[in-house]
Amino acid sequence: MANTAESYTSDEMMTVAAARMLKNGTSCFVGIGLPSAAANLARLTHAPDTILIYESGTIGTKPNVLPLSIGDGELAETADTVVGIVEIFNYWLMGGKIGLGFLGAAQIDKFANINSTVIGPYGKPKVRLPGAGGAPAIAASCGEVLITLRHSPKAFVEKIDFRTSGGHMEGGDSRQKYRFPGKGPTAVITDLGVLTPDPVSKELILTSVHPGVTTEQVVAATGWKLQVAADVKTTPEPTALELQVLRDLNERTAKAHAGQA
Amino acid sequence: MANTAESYTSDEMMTVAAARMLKNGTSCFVGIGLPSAAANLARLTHAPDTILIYESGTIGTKPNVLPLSIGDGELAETADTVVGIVEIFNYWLMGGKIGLGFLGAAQIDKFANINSTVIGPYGKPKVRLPGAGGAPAIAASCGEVLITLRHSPKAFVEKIDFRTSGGHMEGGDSRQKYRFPGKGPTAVITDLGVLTPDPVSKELILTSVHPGVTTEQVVAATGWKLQVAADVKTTPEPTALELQVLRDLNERTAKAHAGQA
Amino acid sequence: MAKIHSLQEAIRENVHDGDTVALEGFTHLIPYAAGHEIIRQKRRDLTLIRMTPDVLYDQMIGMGCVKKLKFSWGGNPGVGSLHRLRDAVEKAWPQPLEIEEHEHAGMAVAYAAGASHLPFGILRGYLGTDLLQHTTAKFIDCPFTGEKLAAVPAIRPDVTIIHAQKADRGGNVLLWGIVGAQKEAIMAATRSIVTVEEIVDKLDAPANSIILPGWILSAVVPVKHGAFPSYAHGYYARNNAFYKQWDGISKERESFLAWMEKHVMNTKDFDEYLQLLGMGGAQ
Amino acid sequence: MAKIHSLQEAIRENVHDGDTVALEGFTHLIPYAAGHEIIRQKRRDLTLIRMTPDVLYDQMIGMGCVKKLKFSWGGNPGVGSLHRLRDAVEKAWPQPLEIEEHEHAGMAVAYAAGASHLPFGILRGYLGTDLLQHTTAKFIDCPFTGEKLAAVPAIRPDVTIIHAQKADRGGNVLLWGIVGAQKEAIMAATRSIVTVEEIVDKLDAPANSIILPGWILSAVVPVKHGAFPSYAHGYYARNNAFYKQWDGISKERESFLAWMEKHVMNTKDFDEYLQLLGMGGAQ
Repeated sequence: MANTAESYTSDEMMTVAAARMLKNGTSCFVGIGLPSAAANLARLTHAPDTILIYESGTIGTKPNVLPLSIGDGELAETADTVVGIVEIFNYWLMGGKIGLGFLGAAQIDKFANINSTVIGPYGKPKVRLPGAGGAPAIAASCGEVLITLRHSPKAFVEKIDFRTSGGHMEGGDSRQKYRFPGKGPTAVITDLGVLTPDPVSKELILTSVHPGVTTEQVVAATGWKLQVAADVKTTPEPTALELQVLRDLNERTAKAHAGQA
Repeated sequence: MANTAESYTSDEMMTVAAARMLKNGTSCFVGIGLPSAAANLARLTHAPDTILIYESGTIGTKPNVLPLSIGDGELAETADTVVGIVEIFNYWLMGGKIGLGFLGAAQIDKFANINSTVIGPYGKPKVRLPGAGGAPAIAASCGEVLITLRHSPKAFVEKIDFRTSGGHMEGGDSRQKYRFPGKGPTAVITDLGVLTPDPVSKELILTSVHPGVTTEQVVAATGWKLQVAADVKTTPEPTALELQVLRDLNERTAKAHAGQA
Repeated sequence: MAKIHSLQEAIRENVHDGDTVALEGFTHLIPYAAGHEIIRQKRRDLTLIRMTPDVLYDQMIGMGCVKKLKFSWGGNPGVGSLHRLRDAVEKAWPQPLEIEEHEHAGMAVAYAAGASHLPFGILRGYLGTDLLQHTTAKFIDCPFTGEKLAAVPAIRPDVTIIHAQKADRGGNVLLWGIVGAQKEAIMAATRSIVTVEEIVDKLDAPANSIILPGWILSAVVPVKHGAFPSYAHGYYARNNAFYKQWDGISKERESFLAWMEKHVMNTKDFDEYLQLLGMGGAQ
Repeated sequence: MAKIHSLQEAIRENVHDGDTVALEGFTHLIPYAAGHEIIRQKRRDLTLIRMTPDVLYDQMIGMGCVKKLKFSWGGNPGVGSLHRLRDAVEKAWPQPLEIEEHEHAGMAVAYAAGASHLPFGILRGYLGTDLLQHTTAKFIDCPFTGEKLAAVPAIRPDVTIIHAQKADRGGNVLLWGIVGAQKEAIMAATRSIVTVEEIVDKLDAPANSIILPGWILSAVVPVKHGAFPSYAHGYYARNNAFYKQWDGISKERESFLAWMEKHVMNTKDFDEYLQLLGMGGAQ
């Protein structure tokens, strides 16, 4: 990581940090938005053989611009193969073929359980969110799961309003009793830092802060009493190459999505 | 049926009589052998819009020669669409899309239950037959079922050695308790005549004999005490056209199957 | 064999007040033209089913066609909320909206069970989520391993409507690209309507293409550009800009109603609607 | 990514004595070359699975590779019995053969369950048949309607082997025509081998083709004419005459053994076997 760039946004740092988590050659089930940006950045930088799979049934897709929706034509055109929804969920996702699931969330708790359904009571919601989609199956079935979302006390809460997808459940070995095939979330990447579950308690611990961010800032942006690792690291800054690839990707994307109507 | 031919075999009469049972435009799930010959004869004569479906997943197939196997390339090449085995059984056959099933058999009993599994005891068979294949699902799920096989006391038996597929089960309304979606066998077409189930007892009754065949002959060729309809009819002879189309089909078929190796 | 119909006639004959209707499509091939015609014909008390209700269902809900929604992800993809859906759920406008909520995997399995004429489908799902309190899934025990599995009741719509690329004159339909649960939804339904970009003499489909034979369909309707602002792979791209604009149009009840009045209620068909939007290419 | 292997190596590494092996194919694309190599390498105590065991399984059974057979239709299609299968079942030659018998619908559902990592699949089947006494299916109650449905345990082969038309250099496989349960069998297996007619630079597959990505496969092996006397759609036709000849070859133990010795055991590979049969076109 020799060349660091002059300046970058916290969103860029988040996307770069998330992208770095992908090992080359992994089969990766990707949610739309931040996960999709990070997964494609990885594919365009250090992980060219990553197999990206979207729940629209597009397998081994290599989009040139980021999809706005989970089913943009770009995903189908650049895929190795496109299968139906029944097949992608039964044979591929729940069938145990996917190494890594990459999710976003509206709320997350200290055991990395996530809410993407509703803020407030279900019957009388303050904000009605889109709902589960493929997230519960991704969280249960992929070999491991990464989660990426922006840090704030409203997002990182003591108690999520609705458990859409299971992370480490009630902590400790409680996930085991659900007999989920996958081992659950292994990291949460935010615009402030990286949280990873304690090997025993499974509570999320701040293990890395992004450059210029203090641990106090992250604690303040977290709605529960966030534990901080003894040896908390500083995330390496985005390289010039990472930033350039990401910015090019975002620029191509903005142009493509504005170009119609 | 103006033009009758000079002479024809009992197998030809059987195939022609079976073919006539197909209504034009019916979706028909076809077994290999006699059913396949009859169904294609129907398609090439009075029922050009019949939709032939083989369990190999070939839907709307229009073979120019009879397939030797259920999965000959000819079936795929002339089909409207070819789907996988899981789909053909789940969505099409058991999914209730098929009007008529057309089966062969090694043994049949008076309630049109059929055996295509084993002659003699299962554990110590005298003859080991190929087994069930798609027959149980065809017999259970198609709107109605036709069965065609050659008449003999060994084939038409008081008690079949193995019930491979359910017809009218123990007779009467006993089929209903199995909750099979289809109404079961509506005719059995042999080389001697046609048997149809009594509307109430569901026992097979001889309702038509082929030309030159006596009711006594059919009774003698049946292993149970065969009931004969009061107004037993004589099957109209094959027309010259029916015979010509059938013979052309058989000739093309023989030539095609001999042409290799 | 499926009759080639006009859209007005196909909707009139096959979609009735109170019906359970699936207008399926997974981002791609959303049957907008058919949905607009349902709005124009003022169908009421519909139960709508779709894995991913998006702008079309937002329009149908806002126009008062819908009593209940069964779904697994409802949003304007990549843009945000569906304001009319939220208004119905949060404020019962224009009427209360009952919702039955699932996860995608459960909906997919339920469609497959419907197509297979089975009463339910099974999956490892729902477990450990709060969806369990708001859905129709139950649990069963595996007779071999004792494991607990979710069972979801089959989806059997009164009518399924999809959009596809083309059909031949016998009403055989060919679709390709991202195909979602459309085949299952069609095969699970009592009646079915397929709108297509064009009617051709011969489908010229490659081996193992996704074809819906005419004899399993109730009606086939040619509607050029009938998936706009969604897309038809090989014909036109997704109009992502329209999806973004919808956020503004639909935010307030008044602007929504004015837009629908002008663009849907006061146009005689989808073609006139497209012309109004300046989509001359649809002619 | 699937490594491009030699057939000898692929069988040696992936098929072990005592394994449960599915060599799938529904008349079309039967993996004869792979089956012959298993015979040559003298694998023993295999549990073979296939919906439609035909001449290849007859050969493997007669050569003593097989302990158990799980199937739903066993015959020489359009010709008659499999004499070696019958001899094993009826006279325990060359050794007893345990059989587990199903109906096609049950096998299909069991493969789909295996591919989906579910412990079982459900169907309306087996009911009212004597298969029930000889199979592994059980019955469960629908939690919604109370209806009784058959449950069949999932098929999870140690290794699945299929033949396909082509693969690219990354080991991505394309197949078409009658495709049976091959995709499910591959996805249900722990390991998998695909023999292909040819390796190409680019698959050039139409949309929604049946593609098995290289990363889910253990080995991809080019074997020209590798399905003979079955066929490869687009490459060569089914050799129905050979299937008819097999009836005579296999009727007696002596003629069977002599044929296998000469054609399989004394040839070094499938290519030499084809040459011996005068199939020069396979070069």
